[in-house]
Amino acid sequence: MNEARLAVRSLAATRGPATLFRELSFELAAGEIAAVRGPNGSGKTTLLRCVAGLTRPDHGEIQRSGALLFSGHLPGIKDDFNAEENLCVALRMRGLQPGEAAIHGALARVGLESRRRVPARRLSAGQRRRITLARLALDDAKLWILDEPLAALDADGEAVLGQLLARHLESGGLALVATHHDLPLARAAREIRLQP
Amino acid sequence: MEGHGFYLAMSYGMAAVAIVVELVALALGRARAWKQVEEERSLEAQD
Amino acid sequence: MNFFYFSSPSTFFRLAGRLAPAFFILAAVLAAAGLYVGLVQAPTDAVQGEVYRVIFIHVPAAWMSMFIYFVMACYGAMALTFNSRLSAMMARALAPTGAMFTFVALWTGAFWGRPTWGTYWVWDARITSELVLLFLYLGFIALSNAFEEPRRGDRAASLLSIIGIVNLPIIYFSVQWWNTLHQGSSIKLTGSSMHVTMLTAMLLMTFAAWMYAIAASLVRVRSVILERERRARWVRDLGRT
Amino acid sequence: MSGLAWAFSRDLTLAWRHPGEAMLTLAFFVLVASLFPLGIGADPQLLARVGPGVIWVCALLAAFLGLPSLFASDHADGTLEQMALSADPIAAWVSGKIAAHWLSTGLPLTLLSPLLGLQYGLPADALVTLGAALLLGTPVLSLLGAACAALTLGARGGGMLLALLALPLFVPVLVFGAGAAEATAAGLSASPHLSLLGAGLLVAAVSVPFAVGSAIRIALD
Repeated sequence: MNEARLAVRSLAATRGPATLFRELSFELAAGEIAAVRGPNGSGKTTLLRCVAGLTRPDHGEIQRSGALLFSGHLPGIKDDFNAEENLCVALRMRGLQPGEAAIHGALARVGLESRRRVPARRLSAGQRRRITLARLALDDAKLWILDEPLAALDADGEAVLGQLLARHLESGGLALVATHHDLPLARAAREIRLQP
Repeated sequence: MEGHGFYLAMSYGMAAVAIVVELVALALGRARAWKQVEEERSLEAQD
Repeated sequence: MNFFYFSSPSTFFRLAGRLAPAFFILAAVLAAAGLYVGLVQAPTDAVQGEVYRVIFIHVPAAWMSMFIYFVMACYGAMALTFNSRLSAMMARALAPTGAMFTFVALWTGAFWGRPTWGTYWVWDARITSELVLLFLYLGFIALSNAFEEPRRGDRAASLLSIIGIVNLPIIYFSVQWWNTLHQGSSIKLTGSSMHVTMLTAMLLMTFAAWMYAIAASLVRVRSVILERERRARWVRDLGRT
Repeated sequence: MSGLAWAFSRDLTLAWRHPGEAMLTLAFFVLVASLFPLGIGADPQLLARVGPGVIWVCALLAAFLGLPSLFASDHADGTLEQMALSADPIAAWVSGKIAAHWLSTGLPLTLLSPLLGLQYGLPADALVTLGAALLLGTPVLSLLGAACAALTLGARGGGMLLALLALPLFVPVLVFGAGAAEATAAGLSASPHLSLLGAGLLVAAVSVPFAVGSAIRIALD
């Protein structure tokens, strides 16, 4: 199984006339996690969207191997679907066919077991965030790109995220996380600092 | 075939009006652009 | 000097600055010659008398309206494939001039229709397609200004112009089909043999319109470049030109 | 093709969850179609003559009204970018979405059109042609409309801008669609119109999803 890898070379992006970042290069080998830090408006989200392939950078090159999982500001959840349906659709989109048991197991792990039939519209922000956590438990993407994953999560939500991240990294996965908080991980993450 | 001068006048007249209107619009656009550049310069001068 | 040398906004800004006046003068000269030949030298038409002289404005305007949309679609395609900001700005600069020519074509068509067919608005295939073309232009202009981020408007409008250029012949064909179905074919312009002076007047006016279109869009693209690059260093060092 | 499958079933389930929207499109279609007699008078000859054209324009406007529901809510809640990052090509799942959209807007309009045709006193064979023309035409409206809806994602001016972009592109569909029913009503054969509509549908079905895909990529940029 070839090693999962992410290579970013002299990346540059602008927002309108202002330049967000220039000549940004870094590499992530298997099992590595990088935390993107910087004040609001310094281009953290733009960097993550460039790496995910959503935004086209003005300059620079990104090499990814394998599939990726992107969790941005927007929840990526349909209000008309309940937690279970949202999870099923998200995984089917990634070409995965998880069984009933796996879905229930993941929802139980993130504490949504009792509310899996409730339309997402009636779930709280924290509970909706947990649907994404359930996706992290089931998705086999090698590269995780998470934008403020700790937002709206309570204490044990953070603990679950920490376990999922740890397991993902041990299995040779990569993670690029934009966050203001400390990551609930035993080992320190590499820092990518963006100036205002 | 008399009286066709009116239609000729209206056609050529409108064409002329259209071009004049566009030239005025171009001039206004230019002025607005330079004004924005001046604003940017004055902003730059402050900080 | 690589291919993209002129495509950097600052160099193109200066180039356009020098070229625009030249094209304006050329347009004026050609137009003067065309009008002289068309209005003075060309003989009175046997069938329509004097009013046929409207074609010296109507046909060049109609032709330019279609040609400019085609050029816009080409710039749009370049903007999307090469991600070149300047092409998108050029397309944006051409649109108002194209819309103006379309309006002039419609207006002169109406004022030519009145004496020849008896009504101002004729549901003639060409004029109806011209009206649809005007909506395509307005759609392009509206879409390119519908976003906060100008570059987003550029890309969306560029794609729209490509979709538009592909649909334009289909629209023309369908309107042509629809027109022959309902009303029989209208008077063919080129039916009566064109006197040589008419032809030269027509060509002179067409080239005049072409030069004018280039000049106008060069001036407009300079304004667009200034607005987009107002924070750039090269703009701040510019004296007012 | 799996992209087409999950997108189609997803959107169809969503449409079933709140059928009100599809009902609104139908209600609009019937309402506008019944305004015309009030406007132009109830003379049977006149109504029969303008019937096909009026019904087609109303169907076109109703189909147009259904367009925002295609991408707007997915764009707002972030599922559109998740789809763009899915394993399947963008044109595949876009086609699935457009097919589901057509099923919940275009097809009901087509099935309802004979009723309105009766209201306008169209002969039976004209009703059949009207239905056939709408069956072939409404998918093309959904396809072209989807491209314009994707272009206007996140744009100021919403509905009006979408109308300015989409309606000119609808002209050929209207010309051949209305022309088909008129031809039958006038005793001529409608096959040229229908075959052109069918050709238009095939070409659009194969090419427009790619345009919609690049419009979405631009919207998500």
